[in-house]
Parts: sequence; structure tokens; C-alpha cells
Amino acid sequence: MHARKRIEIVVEAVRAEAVTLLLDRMGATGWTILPVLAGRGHQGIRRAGDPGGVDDNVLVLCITSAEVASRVLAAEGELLGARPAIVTLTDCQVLRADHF
Amino acid sequence: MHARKRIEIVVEAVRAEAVTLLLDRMGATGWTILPVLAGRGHQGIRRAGDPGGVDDNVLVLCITSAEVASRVLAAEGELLGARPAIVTLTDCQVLRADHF
Amino acid sequence: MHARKRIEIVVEAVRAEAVTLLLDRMGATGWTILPVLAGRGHQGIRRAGDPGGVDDNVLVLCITSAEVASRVLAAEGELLGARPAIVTLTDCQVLRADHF
Amino acid sequence: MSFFEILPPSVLFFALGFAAAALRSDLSVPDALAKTLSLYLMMAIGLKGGIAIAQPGASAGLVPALMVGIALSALMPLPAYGLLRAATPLDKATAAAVSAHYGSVSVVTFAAAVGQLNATNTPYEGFMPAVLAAMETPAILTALLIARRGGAATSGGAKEMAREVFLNGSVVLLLGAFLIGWLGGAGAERQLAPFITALFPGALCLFLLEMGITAARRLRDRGRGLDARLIGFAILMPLIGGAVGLAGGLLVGLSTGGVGLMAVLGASASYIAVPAAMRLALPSADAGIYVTLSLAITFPFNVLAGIPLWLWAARLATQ
Amino acid sequence: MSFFEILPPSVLFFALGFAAAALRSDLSVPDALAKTLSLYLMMAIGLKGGIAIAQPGASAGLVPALMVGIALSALMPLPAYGLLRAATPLDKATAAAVSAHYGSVSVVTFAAAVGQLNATNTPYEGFMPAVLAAMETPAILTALLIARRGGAATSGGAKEMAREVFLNGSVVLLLGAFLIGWLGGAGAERQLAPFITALFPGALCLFLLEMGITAARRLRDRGRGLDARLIGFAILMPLIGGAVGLAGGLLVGLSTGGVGLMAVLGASASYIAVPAAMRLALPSADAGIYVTLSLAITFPFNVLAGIPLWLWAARLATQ
Amino acid sequence: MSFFEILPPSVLFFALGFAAAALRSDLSVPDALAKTLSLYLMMAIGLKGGIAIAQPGASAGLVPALMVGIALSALMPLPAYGLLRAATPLDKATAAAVSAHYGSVSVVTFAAAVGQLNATNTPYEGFMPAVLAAMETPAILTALLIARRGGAATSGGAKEMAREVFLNGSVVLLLGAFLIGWLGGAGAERQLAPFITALFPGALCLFLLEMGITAARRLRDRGRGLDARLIGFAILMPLIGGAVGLAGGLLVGLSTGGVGLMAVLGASASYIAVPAAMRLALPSADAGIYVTLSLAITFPFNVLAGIPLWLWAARLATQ
Ligand SMILES: Nc1ncnc2c1ncn2[C@@H]1O[C@H](COP(=O)(O)O)[C@@H](O)[C@H]1O
Ligand SMILES: Nc1ncnc2c1ncn2[C@@H]1O[C@H](COP(=O)(O)O)[C@@H](O)[C@H]1O
Ligand SMILES: Nc1ncnc2c1ncn2[C@@H]1O[C@H](COP(=O)(O)O)[C@@H](O)[C@H]1O
Ligand code: NA
Ligand code: NA
Ligand code: NA
Repeated sequence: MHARKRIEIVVEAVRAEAVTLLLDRMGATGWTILPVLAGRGHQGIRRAGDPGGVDDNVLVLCITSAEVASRVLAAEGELLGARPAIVTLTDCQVLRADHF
Repeated sequence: MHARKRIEIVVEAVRAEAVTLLLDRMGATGWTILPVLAGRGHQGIRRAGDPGGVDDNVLVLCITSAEVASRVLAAEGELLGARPAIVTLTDCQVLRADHF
Repeated sequence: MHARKRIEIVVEAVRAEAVTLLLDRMGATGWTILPVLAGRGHQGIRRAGDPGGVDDNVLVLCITSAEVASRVLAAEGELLGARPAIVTLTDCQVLRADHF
Repeated sequence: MSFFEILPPSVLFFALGFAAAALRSDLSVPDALAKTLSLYLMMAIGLKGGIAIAQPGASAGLVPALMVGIALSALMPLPAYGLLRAATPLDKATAAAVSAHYGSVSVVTFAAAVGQLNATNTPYEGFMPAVLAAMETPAILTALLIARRGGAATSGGAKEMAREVFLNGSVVLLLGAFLIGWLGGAGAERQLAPFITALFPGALCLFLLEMGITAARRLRDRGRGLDARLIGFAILMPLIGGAVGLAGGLLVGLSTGGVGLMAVLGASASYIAVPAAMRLALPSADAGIYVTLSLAITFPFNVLAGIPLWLWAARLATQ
Repeated sequence: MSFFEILPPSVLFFALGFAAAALRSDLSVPDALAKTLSLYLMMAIGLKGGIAIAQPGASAGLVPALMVGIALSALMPLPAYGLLRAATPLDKATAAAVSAHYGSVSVVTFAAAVGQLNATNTPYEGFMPAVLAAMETPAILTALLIARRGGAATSGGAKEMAREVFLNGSVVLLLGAFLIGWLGGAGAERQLAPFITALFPGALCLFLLEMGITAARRLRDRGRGLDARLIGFAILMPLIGGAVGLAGGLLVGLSTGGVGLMAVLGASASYIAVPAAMRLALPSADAGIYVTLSLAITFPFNVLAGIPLWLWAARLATQ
Repeated sequence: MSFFEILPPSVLFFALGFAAAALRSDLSVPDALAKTLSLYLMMAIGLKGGIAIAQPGASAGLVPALMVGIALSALMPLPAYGLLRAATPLDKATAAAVSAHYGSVSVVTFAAAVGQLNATNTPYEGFMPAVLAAMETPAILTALLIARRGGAATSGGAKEMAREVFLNGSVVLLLGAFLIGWLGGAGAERQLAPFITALFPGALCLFLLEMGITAARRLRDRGRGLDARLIGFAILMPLIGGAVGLAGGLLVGLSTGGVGLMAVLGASASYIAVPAAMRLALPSADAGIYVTLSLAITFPFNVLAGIPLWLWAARLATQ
């Protein structure tokens, strides 16, 4: 097993592409986008499925090296420009070192 | 980066509101609900989409301070009253301390 | 709270059953399957919802003991035979020791 | 009677879905479509009923029929609970929850019976959808009373209960559409007929296809180890309920079609509204049991055997 | 005028959905169905319009009507912004974003008005769907100019803006279907009539049911603490827009139905296309405000009061 | 031939969807709707076919047509594989998988051709949907034999293979609906005509809109770097398959419509049933290639050029 970082970002669906483009540019080898049903934060409740889709959130998951992770987080300004609601970082281990 | 706790709860969709109300009351600043397709546990297989929706599960994700997390887990009785299938706690780091 | 392992596997939807059968056989007491909207990896972008469903991924989540986790990861050959795109392992804590 | 009348397309689609899922075919129907079809059926049934009773004289007999329906729903949980406690190994809470399902009714079973009546041009009282709506929830109250007397913990106060009973989604849509149809009358019919009448048989086929898949999958996922006595109950109880419904329909002097529908309502068991209510109000009851019995055993039994039986019995009894 | 004309089934279904959600019934409509119905309405409206103007002479008056529509959409954000800044506490970016919604239009409001005209057999110009499509996006441009002048940060260059305006999903589908209907003419009508005409009223009922649920839920989740002045704006602005639309329709000599529809377009506020565009182009504006105002206040107001008002006013003004 | 016949609404909707997605419009169709429409098309096609052959004499010629269809499906992978290995850089497993797609058929392509025949009132043999169903899976078996001979690892034993071939969702629904239509005959037609006939053209338009979006998106996500030789194959192979299908149809003496449909079946390539089967049975083959070729190149080519070509050729050849 090999040590890697797990970045988890909740962001508006309309702005997800800005986040994944950033991840691509910072050198992440991949990412996964999960749907979100509902959420609460400073803006109050956001429930998926409003007609214009502006309340839809997604969760972007990216497993990556410590290096890339710190590059991503250092681009804090740009990342927050995409207005992610939450960005968390966790340690994890992966099976295939060459994949990440 | 700032240290926080990541609480992850799998619970029946019909009981999700009980969990989020508890999180609200314990002082969490937010939460996110993700849909679940299927799961297995002590009850056997639960597949989303049965006509009455009783087999639907959701995953509730909450990033919060150690304090709030311990308050939530201390409300074990009430939390388990909502019959969550699983409650896990992980250490994580967040970008914006003021947000959680 | 009790220490456990959190296994997270992203795998093609058509092959998810192979992964959960493996988890069952290795002694996991349960698992949860989450839907995936889109992802990028070595194969390029995979977007859910293509007509034949071959681009659909899912995320399999399994909370389990260190023992079972190491058995699962040791079955690396079989696991990769099911072609999971990513397998990560994280430490976590659970509320009910008897459940996992 | 032609083959077509005994086994109409909708029933054959149910069998097709059931067989496909039992043989592990990958045939599947999106959840959103299943939900949509069930909304459609409730809306169409409600509107048709309302439009029908907007005609002069069409509401004659409504009140006694409603009273029979409500009595059936409120009382049938009692024999059901007795039977379950006497003859099966279910605990009190689960037995009470199961009894609520059999007192209540199934919209799709009703729709399938209506489809049959339409196909054979058998008329029925236009107000039957109101009876259907009225029968959805009284059984829930009875079952909760039984459960409380038995000492099972029920959650939710009187307010939550009232909301469950009067604001249950199926009840609201059925009654709401009924009222709208009634207010709209002939004008509504002219506008909405293609939607609610012409599409009905096709939508029913598609929905029964999905119900067949769902029932067979449920049996596979959760049916293993199902007690034989429970299976027996899930077949016997609709026969009892259907017979009582038939008698009730005759008692208030319904037409052949109306008696048949009342029997089908008595025989049918809820698998949408009641499970959700039980999950909230009686959380200690085992959903694995009650959904499986009503969805995977009683529903197929009613579609394949019950509906033809009761429509035939109604014809016999009203001649 | 009969009861049916004042409160047609579709409006009653809106009220049913609104009441159900307000009372916290569990009645709900799958997201995919809501999305499907909105695609269906756009496709049906577009096709019907195109088929209509394929008839000889039917495009007479199209150009002036288009010009009035575009002018309405492009200019109405100005008084809206003025009103908001003068009388409500909104910041510049949010005020600009809100003004874009009220300059633009709502396809479902238009569809509900068309449903009314059809039910009362009132003819209208076949090209009105093209006017609807043309009015979707000019307001976005005006609002962004206002926001920039006000110093708010807009994101996206001219290219993104052009894509938003010309390639917005609603615009593409409405105009595309219009063009296809126009090319297909009578042949297309023969083939597609059951789909686009016969199903229309039923689909509208189902969609308005879901809109009622959505509006009431939104009001519950986000309506608390909504400033009374904002609510006032969300009721006053459609009255102003409707009056200007009425005047515009009369100016270019539309028929009774056409004048009514132009007024309804002026009164309606976008809640699908514009919110998404604003989220991208004006991210600092508060989506909680603009979606709530247009979806949860103006839309219900228009469905319940605005449409009957403007159709009545159009009848009066064109006699 | 009118414009309407050359470019019917359904094809124009395909072009609209393709253009919208290619230009990065945000127009999109919910997944559940796409899945629903494909179930609907299979059900409607199957039922119509079954109802048609319930008429006296209508099954004459069924057996030879079935045999030609099965032979086409089972044998066409051979030249396809040869071509791919000789002229493109594909590895053995991927070449075998691609060849399965081109031996098999596309339900939507068939539906589009049926739509064309209906629009021009060209009759065709009622049993053609059974031929369509029969052609879905033989190609899978051939391709797996090729792959095994080539040394590629196939997963799943004979049992899984049999399930894939006989219990594939499309096959089950098509054949099941065909059987139900056949059993139901005229009674089923009376009941189901509005659903399966009147809605068909509209549903086809909506589905082709979504297919256009899907094809263009796929081309954008995965088309970059697609080898020119592969693109050539995806255009040449349907021409070969169509010509062989045309010859087969003539050989067994089908009508003009039947010959046209047989050619379209030969030309069409699967993108629903076969990709899923290949993912399971031949996991080492590159799904990025086979889905892209069949969905994003051959399908558009057939809809825009292939169908008109083959229907025209069939008219010519049967005069
Ligand atoms: N503490 C939290 N834990 C988990 N999710 C959160 C948290 N705070 C915010 N979110 C998610 O982020 C979304 C937007 O947050 P906000 O911008 O603060 O309203 C919410 O709707 C939630 O889905
Ligand atoms: N060990 C586990 N790991 C991940 N998810 C689990 C686990 N155990 C249970 N679950 C989830 O919790 C749901 C209910 O569990 P149970 O009540 O034990 O049947 C299951 O359907 C799974 O979705
Ligand atoms: N580094 C990563 N982080 C998160 N998800 C990933 C990563 N790499 C791959 N994935 C997921 O795994 C899927 C298949 O990966 P691949 O086989 O590498 O194309 C992708 O579509 C993503 O959903
Ligand atoms: Na009953
Ligand atoms: Na407006
Ligand atoms: Na072929």
C-alpha cells in the first residue's frame, strides 16, 4: 500500500467543471464526481432538482499524491473562485502506486 | 489547513431528517446528503427504488469540529434512535477554518 | 469508538457485483454502493448514462476490521480482475463495534 | 370469454417482467419511470372518477359505498392480526404492521381491475376512485392501535399520524384529482381524455412490466427463508378480504363492476403508502417482511388469480 | 364564463401541488419527470408554432412582433433594476440578476396561457413561440451591462455570453422545434398531432402539479426572512411587465389571443434559463433571492391571477 | 419526394441534438427519459409486430426471414473482424468486440426506418420485429468464438453466455411484447393503439434528439485521436452490411418495406445490448473504441444517410 491524499470537494454542479479543470492542470491523474441530494451550509438548505439546476451540488473526489494535493490547495484563490462549499483533505492508502 | 472531523452516516432515507436535525442541534454548520444505490448489512440487501421507498438509504456527510463531533456521538441514544446503519468518524483537514 | 478500516472502491457498474461478492467472501459484514455521475482516469472521461451503461461507474464503500481489510487487499489479483479503477483505504472509527 | 379477456396484455406484461427478473435478465425500468407511472395512474383514476360523478345522478350510492370501504379498511387489520399471531411466528409489532397493509389497498391492483372492466366494457360506479382513496389509510390507524395495545413502541404523535392519514401522497393526489375532475366535468373530459383514457392501457402495461420485475427481484433479494406460514397468509388473507369486500359491495347494492372492484379493494394490499407510514410510525416492525409479503406474494397473486376471480364472482353474484 | 374557464384543471393541479407541499404531504414528482415535461412543453410549443406558420400568410406580422418581444426583454430589466435599487435592500449584483429574470420569460407560464386559449378556442398568432424564444435571453445581456456598470464582477468573456444567449438549451429547443415544424408543415402535423396536441393538456396538468410542489417547497426552505419589499416587487413587476406587453401587442396589431400572450410574456419571469446563466455570469449575486422571487412568488401569482387578468384585458382591449 | 420525406422531423431532431451538443449548448435529456424511450420503442415495435402477425396469413415467410436475419448476425462479424485486423491497428480482443456490434442491430435505427415507412405509407412484413430480436445476439457468440481463437481471455462460462444471448433485456422485451401482441391480436390493438401507434412518431423525435446529444458528446469526450481508419471502417461496414441485408431480403422475397428494413438491420450496429455484453464477456476489449464507433459514427451515418439510401435501394430493387 502507498500513502496518498484524498481530496473531497462539495461544489455547485454548474461550477464543477472549473474544479476538475483545476485538478487536471495541477497534475491529478483522475477524479470522480458523485451526485448530491441535498445539503445545508451558510446559504441555508440546497435541495437538488430545482428547475434551473442552480441548487444542485456535486461532490468531487480526487485521490492524488501529497505534492499534487498541496499544489491544488495552494491554488486556494482559484479554487475558492469556483466557490466550492467545502474542501477536505484526508490521508489514505492506495493499492496501485502507478495509478495516482 | 485546519484539523476537523468527518462524520459519515448511512441511514434510511425516511429517517434522514432526524439525523440532520440532530446535527443542526449539536451545532454542525452544515451537512451534505448523498444518494445510495444499494447496500448490504444485517438486514440483507437493500436496493433503492422499491415502490414505497422504504429500502432507500442515504449517506449523510458532515465536516465539523472535534467538539461538535463528540457531542453528536455522545447523543448516541438519539442518533441510534434514527437507526443509522453505520456511523464513522475520520480525521480530516479543511481549507477554511471559519466555515466549520 | 472503535478503530476500523474504510475501503473505498470506484469500479464499473457492470462489475460492481464481482466486488461486493468478494467483500462478502472475505468476511465484510456489509457495504454500500453510491452512484457516480462522471469521472476521469487513464481511460479519459467516463460520463454516466450512455445507452448501454458501460461508462457507468459506482463507488463501493465498506467499513470493516483491519483483518478483513487486509484479506480484501491481499486478494489484489481477484480485485483487479474486477477492474476497479481506484481502491483506497482510510482509518476510521465506528460507534458500534459489534456491527462491523 | 376469449383468451384476451382471461390474460389481457397488462397481465402478460407482469408475467414477462416477473419471468425476466426471475431468470436474471438485465431488463430493468428506471425508478423515475415507475414513480411517474404510479403518479399517472392515480391522476388518471382520480380524474376519471371525478368526471364521472359530475354527471347528474352519478353520486347516488356514494355515501354507503364510502362507509363500507372505510369499515373494510379499518376492520380488516383485526382478523389479519389475529391470524398472524395465531398461525405465524411474527412478533407483535411486525404482525400489526402487516395487518395495516392488508386492510389498506393497492392503487395498481385497482387500476389493473379497472383495465379489465374497460376491456370487457363492464360499467362501474364512477365514485369508486373515491372509495379507493378513502380506504388507503384507516387501516394504518387500526394497526397502530393494535400495536400500542400490544406494547410496541410507536413513534410520532397524533399530529404526525393525522398528517400520515390525510396528507399521504397517494390520498392527496387521488382525492385532489377526483375533486378537479368533478369541478371540471365535461370540459375537463374533452381536454384530458387522450391523456387519461387513451393512454391508460399502455401505461398500465408498462407499469405492470416494472411491477413484475420488482416483485421477482424482491423475492430473490429478501424471499429466501420466508416462512411457509407467512406465504400462506399472503394468499389466504386476500381471499378473505376479497370475500368480505364482495359481500360489502352487494350489501350496498353496487353494480357488477362496482361489486367486483370492491372485492378487489378488499383483496388488495398496500405496498406504497403503508410501508412508508409504518417505517415512520412503527420502526421496530420488520420492513423486510411486510414489503415482501404484500409486494412479492399478494400483489402477483391478485394480478394473476385474484382479479379474474373477483370479477367473475361479482358477475355471478349480481345476476 | 364557466368555472372551468376561470379555474381550469391545470391551475387546480398547481394549487393542489402547492397545498400538498405547504402542508408537508409527502407527495412528490421525480426530478426526471419535471425535466421531461419541460422538454416536452418546449418541443410541443415550438412544433405547433412552426407548423402554424408554414401555412400561407401565417407569418404576416412576425417581424414587428419579434421586435416588440426583443425590445421588451432587453428593456424591462432597466425599470426592474431601478425599482429594486430604489425600494429594496438588494445589492447591485443581485438587483441586476433579478432584473434579468423579469425581462426574460417563462415557458411554463406561456404554456399555461396557451392551454387557456385552447380551452376557450381563442386563436392566436402561430409565430408566438418564436417570440417566446426570442425573449428568453436579451434580458441577460442588459442585466450584465447594468451589473458591469455598477462595478459587479461578471465572469466569462463575450464568447461565453454569446453561447449563453444563443445556445441556451431552452432557446435551442424552442427555435429548433419551431424550424422543424415549419419545414415539416402539414406532414409533420399529421404525424405528430397526437403527441403535441392531444397530450398537451394532460402534460400541463402534471407539470403544474409539480411546479406547485416546487414553489411551496422553495418558499418553505428559503422564503423565511424574505423582505416584504421584495415580495411586493415580485407582484408589482409582473403587473408592469404585463401592461407593457399588452401595449406592445396592441401596437403591432396582434389578435386577441396574441395580445394576451404578449402581455403574459411581459408579466412572466424566467426560472429555468436565467438562473443558470446568472450563476455562471454573475456569481456574486444571491441565487437564493432570484430563484425564490421568480419561482415561488411571481410564477404562482401569474398562474393564479396574472393569466386570467391578461387574457381578460386582451379581450377587452381588442374589442 | 417532398422535403418532409427526405428529412423527416425525427431526423431533424437528431441533427438538432447533435448540433446543440457539438456547439456545447446546455440542452440535455434526463437519463431516465432516454432509458424510458428505449423501453417504449421496444415495447411498441414488439407489440405492433405481434398484432400484425396475428392476422391470418401474416406469418407467411417468417421462417426464411428469421433464418436470413440470424445468418446475417452470426456471419457479418467475420468480414468485420477481417477488415479491422487487416486495415486498422486494433488488437484482437477489441477487433472481435467491434465486430460483434456490427453483426448485431440497433433498435433505434430500426425504429427510425419504421417511422419513415409509416410516414410514406409503405407496408412491410409484420414479423420484422421478430427478425430484429433474433438478430440482436448471434453476433455476440461469433465474436466470442473469434476472440477465443485469437487467444483473448473471455470471462463467463457457457451459462453466462446463454443468459446474455437469450435473456438480454432488449431481446426479452422485444420478443415478449411480440408474443403478447400476437396473443392479444385485434383486442390488444383496440386497447393499445393510442399508446403504441399514435405516440410513436413523437417519441421517436424526442429519442432521436437525445441520441444526437449523446453521439455528439461522445465524439467530444472520446473522439479525439480516433484513428481515421477506424472512422472509415464505421462508415464502410454499414454499407457492406446493408448491401448484404438487401440481398438477403430480396432472396427470401420480402416486400419493398421488408427488404428496406432488412438492409437497415444489416447496416445498423448495436450500441445498447452488445456493449454491455462485451464489457462482461470480453473485458480486455476497449469499450472506448466500440461504443464510440457504433454510437457516434455509424448511428449518425445510418440515420442521416443509410436509412434513406436503403429504403430507396429497396424500392428500386423490388420494382
Ligand atoms: N459542515 C459541512 N459538512 C458537510 N457539508 C457541508 C458543510 N457545510 C456546507 N456543506 C455543503 O456545501 C453546500 C454549500 O454550502 P454553503 O455555501 O455553506 O451553503 C451545502 O449545501 C452542503 O452540501
Ligand atoms: N460494513 C458496512 N460497510 C458499509 N456499509 C454498510 C456496512 N454495514 C451496513 N452498511 C450499510 O447500511 C445499510 C443498512 O445496514 P443494516 O441495517 O446492517 O442492514 C446497508 O444496506 C448498507 O448500505
Ligand atoms: N485519481 C483519481 N481520483 C479519483 N477518482 C479516480 C482517479 N482515477 C480514476 N478515478 C475514477 O476511476 C474511473 C476509471 O479510471 P480509469 O480506469 O483510470 O479511467 C474514473 O472514471 C474515475 O471515476
Ligand atoms: Na385490502
Ligand atoms: Na418578462
Ligand atoms: Na448489423
